[in-house]
Amino acid sequence: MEPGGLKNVDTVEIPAVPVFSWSVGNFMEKFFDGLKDGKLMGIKCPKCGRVYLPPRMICERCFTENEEWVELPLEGTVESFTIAHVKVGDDGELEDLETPETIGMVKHKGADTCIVARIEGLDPADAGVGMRVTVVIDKSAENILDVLSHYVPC
Amino acid sequence: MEMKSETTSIPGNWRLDQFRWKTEQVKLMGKFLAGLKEKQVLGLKCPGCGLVYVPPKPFCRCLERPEKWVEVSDEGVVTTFTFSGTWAFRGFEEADESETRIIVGIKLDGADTLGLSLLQGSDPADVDVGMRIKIRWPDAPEGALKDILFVEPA
Amino acid sequence: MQDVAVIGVGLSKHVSKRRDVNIAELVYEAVSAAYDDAGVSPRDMDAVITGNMPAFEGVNMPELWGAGHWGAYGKPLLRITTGGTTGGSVVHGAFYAVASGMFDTVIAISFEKQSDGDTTMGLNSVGIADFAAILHFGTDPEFLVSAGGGAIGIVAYQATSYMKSSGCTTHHYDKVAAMCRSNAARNPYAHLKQPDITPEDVAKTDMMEYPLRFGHCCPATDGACAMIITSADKAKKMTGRPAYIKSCASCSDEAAIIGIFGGGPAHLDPCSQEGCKKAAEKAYKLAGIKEPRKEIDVAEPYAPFANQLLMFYERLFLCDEGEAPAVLDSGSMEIDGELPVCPSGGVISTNAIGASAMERIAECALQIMGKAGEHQVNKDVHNAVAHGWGGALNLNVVAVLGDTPRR
Amino acid sequence: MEKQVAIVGYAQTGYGSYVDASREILVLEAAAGALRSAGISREVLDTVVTATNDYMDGRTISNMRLVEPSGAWFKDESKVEMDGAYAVLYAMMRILSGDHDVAMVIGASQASVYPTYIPGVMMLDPTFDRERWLLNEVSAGALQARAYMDAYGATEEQIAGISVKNLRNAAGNPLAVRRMPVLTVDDVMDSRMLYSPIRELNAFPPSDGACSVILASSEKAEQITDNPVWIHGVGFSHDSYLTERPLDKLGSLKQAADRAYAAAGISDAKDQVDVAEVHENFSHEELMAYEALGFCGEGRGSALLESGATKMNGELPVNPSGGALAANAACAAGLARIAEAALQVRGEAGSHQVKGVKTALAHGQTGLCAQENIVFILGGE
Repeated sequence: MEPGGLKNVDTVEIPAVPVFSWSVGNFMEKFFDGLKDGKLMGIKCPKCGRVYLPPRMICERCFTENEEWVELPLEGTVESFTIAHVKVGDDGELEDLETPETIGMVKHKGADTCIVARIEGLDPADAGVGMRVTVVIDKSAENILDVLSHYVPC
Repeated sequence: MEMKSETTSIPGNWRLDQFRWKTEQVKLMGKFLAGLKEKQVLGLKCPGCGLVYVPPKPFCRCLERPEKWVEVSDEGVVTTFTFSGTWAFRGFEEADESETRIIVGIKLDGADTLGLSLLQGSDPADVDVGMRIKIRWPDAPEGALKDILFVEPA
Repeated sequence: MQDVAVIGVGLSKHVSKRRDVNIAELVYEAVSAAYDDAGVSPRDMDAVITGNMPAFEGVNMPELWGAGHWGAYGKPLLRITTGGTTGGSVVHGAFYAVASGMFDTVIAISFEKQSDGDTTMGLNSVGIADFAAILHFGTDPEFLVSAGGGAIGIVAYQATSYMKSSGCTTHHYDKVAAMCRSNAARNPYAHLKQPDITPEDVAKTDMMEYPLRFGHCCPATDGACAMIITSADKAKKMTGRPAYIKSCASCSDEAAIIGIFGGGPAHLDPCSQEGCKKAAEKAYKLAGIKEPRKEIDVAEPYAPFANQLLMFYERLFLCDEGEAPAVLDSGSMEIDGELPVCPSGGVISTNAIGASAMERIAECALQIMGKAGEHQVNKDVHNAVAHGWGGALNLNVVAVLGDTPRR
Repeated sequence: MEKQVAIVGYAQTGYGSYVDASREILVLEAAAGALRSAGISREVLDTVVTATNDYMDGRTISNMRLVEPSGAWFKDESKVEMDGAYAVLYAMMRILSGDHDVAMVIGASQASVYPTYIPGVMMLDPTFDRERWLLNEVSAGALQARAYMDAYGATEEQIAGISVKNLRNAAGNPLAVRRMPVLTVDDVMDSRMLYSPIRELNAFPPSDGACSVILASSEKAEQITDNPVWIHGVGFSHDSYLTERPLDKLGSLKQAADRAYAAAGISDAKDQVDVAEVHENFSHEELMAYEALGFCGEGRGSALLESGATKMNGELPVNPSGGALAANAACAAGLARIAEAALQVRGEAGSHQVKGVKTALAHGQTGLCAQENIVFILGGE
């Protein structure tokens, strides 16, 4: 079947950009407060002991309200990684990066969930699953999301 | 744990400005607008159910594609209405009469669709559903939708 | 099919801004309340049906990161979103999930956290591309703005045309608003509670777009609603007085943002709402309701604007066309009247958009179960009708609930 | 499930990286095409379920202006905001309830309209991951691929083998975007690197397109066609957010498959399924799907591929259409697997027909790293 019997559709564009402001809630608030003190705060399910980092209000496995805060070590293990040769540009397409960067999925000892962040200070070719890395916290970062800045190899 | 009533907000947006919506309407509208320039209102008739769409619409609720151009009258009836000031409306009763604009929904004779226009030459208190109106053509139509912006009592 | 019943209802607090929780956490409040109300846990759920109106929060399919908070881990999950009717459509989904026999017990979840987003912009995104196209074709931009931006611009036409066809006055709209807001004062989950408001107070509020005043319009709310829905067989074992969902029906009419797009004849009279009538006819027929005005004990029409309560009361066949203003004047719609309308306070008092149509059904269920508390109507409720409305004036969902199963 | 709901018609528009039609016309053509294929008129439909996404359509309530083009005018209509395969599930529930007999299902999107990778970014946790701009559909897929490779020793060349198989198969599918009859592993390995190990030819081609399927109750199905395709079983499941689950396996796909197999009475999928259409957004996902679907043991996906069993002429061909790597219109991609599986059962797949198909499996997914999965088992008489 040939779509579009009428040829030559025209395109419409508009300048609108709706904005949002997502409140993070008290559990993520405590996580960010911890980061600003140089600490990684996770939360533990009182029932199954699963530790969420970043923290979640509810343990999805037990449907229990998490309550016990635990400070996790700054070192973690790379569970998976990718070398990014592109990024999503403003137009939503993949645009080439000048210098490839390493993005890792890191699990901290004692945590059951992962954090995704850049791994810096290594040749991307040297990145590997199982590698030990340390989180770099930038307390002076203006954007709260940049306080957990990146990881470096231990 | 201590609960704050206001937690961090993360700002974000939706890049609607990066959308490129497609429409067949432009091509159809070209013919419609050319008609307006000649003080003709053209409609597009559905071969399936016979509905006449003004302005033209590339698809019909009966799943056929309207394709036959027909001329409809420049007279018709008011089907609904509201009043508006330019930007801040103070209410029908309180509004400055000279600033009150009467926005009417109209159905032209021979068309099956609703259009919106501004009614002139009528007292706001006299507007009613079913009232006969006709398009007040500009002396020199430009071939734009605003050529049929104004209607007056027929 | 298997018969379907509601055994639990949960609502979060409904206020204009919940900045202490994120979206997932807000929804958890309603979800956990529903589980508690039914005395069940996620373990008892066979599936999760959820939805919201995503453009408001700026999150695409929020359940992908949030549903762990709702007990959805490892469950079959279905997301249904249909705009203003979303909450109703989600319950319809839950109804079919159970009625089909594919599942026994499911949770239906709907929500909106409007303070996380830009409501007007979200609503405008309905037609923003089309507005741009219209401007391109040489419409007067000022005309376009004054002719109808956002929901209220469209509903104003509905309001005037209803006034013409029914002979009602703006005073009736004032009365509707006052009735709903004072009902809302009895409902702990309502947003705008005004126990002592009078129609005269409403008439003094600012005009938004003729004939609608500020007091005729709904607020923007953060809130969530959840319902536990199960088979009639299970419901009988789990609760003394379940509310049965006897039927669900929707009907979609042509889309038209009044005239701009050359939509078809459906909206020549924007208050005709043929879709609502067709959906109601079908829902009553399936439910075995022959004379709705006699058999329905409570109605929850979806009316974010005061005029719509009267219009939909008629379109739901609760009186003849054009008679709703007289019914309102008779006092029959009051919470202690003959056929109470919106005892919850309605959408005009509380509008967490994605949840609103579900909250109409939830209120009917609470009234049937006798669990509505201070806003419980003063009579036995055997049958109730709930309604949802949205889209470009074109989508309607109806559900009929009762104290007995369909057959 | 014994012959309760059948597929009685289907249609797909051609897929393309830019289709010269609006979304409304695409949907109208899919709807009209499915009605023609079933030989019925719009009046016969009771209900219409569409699958579209507001963030891909660039408007809220993305179904509201599809009422007319989808054939839903004055029908009982609803919208599933997931892959269209879930819309089939919902339509099926509506029929099984007894309140509806004939349902139209349509899934559609146009990647050439929306900023391609933004809707995926908008699926992320807005309190943390979203505005860090590291994760998106492809980078998340890359983390999944690496985790799988590390766990089971699969190589990039083996993963490229999926692209080669599927895109060569697609040469026989006139609707596909990527039709590459002579593609080699080296060609895949030479394609543009996006996020290692994912290269351009390991990743889905964002496409425009629409797919439609008409379902009917058993009674109506037998009136409409001599050749109904019965839905013997369906299963679906939702997994955790991507940073909270093991990425090296498709847990919710396994759950979905187990549920579908139980309903259809399948005990040995490899033996009982004749052809499978798998919704693989990335080539490694097909290997993972082999395992989750029970076509082979855990970690044996590459070995199964290399055995040739999943080729066109193998014992269990997978993605004879070319799969989602060959054409991928979001919200239609999983639904297209169902339409393709139905084509195979009916023997109407033309140059990509597999011989002797009695039982077919179709899979759809939604969310990053295949977070939500649905499996259908289809069969003929």
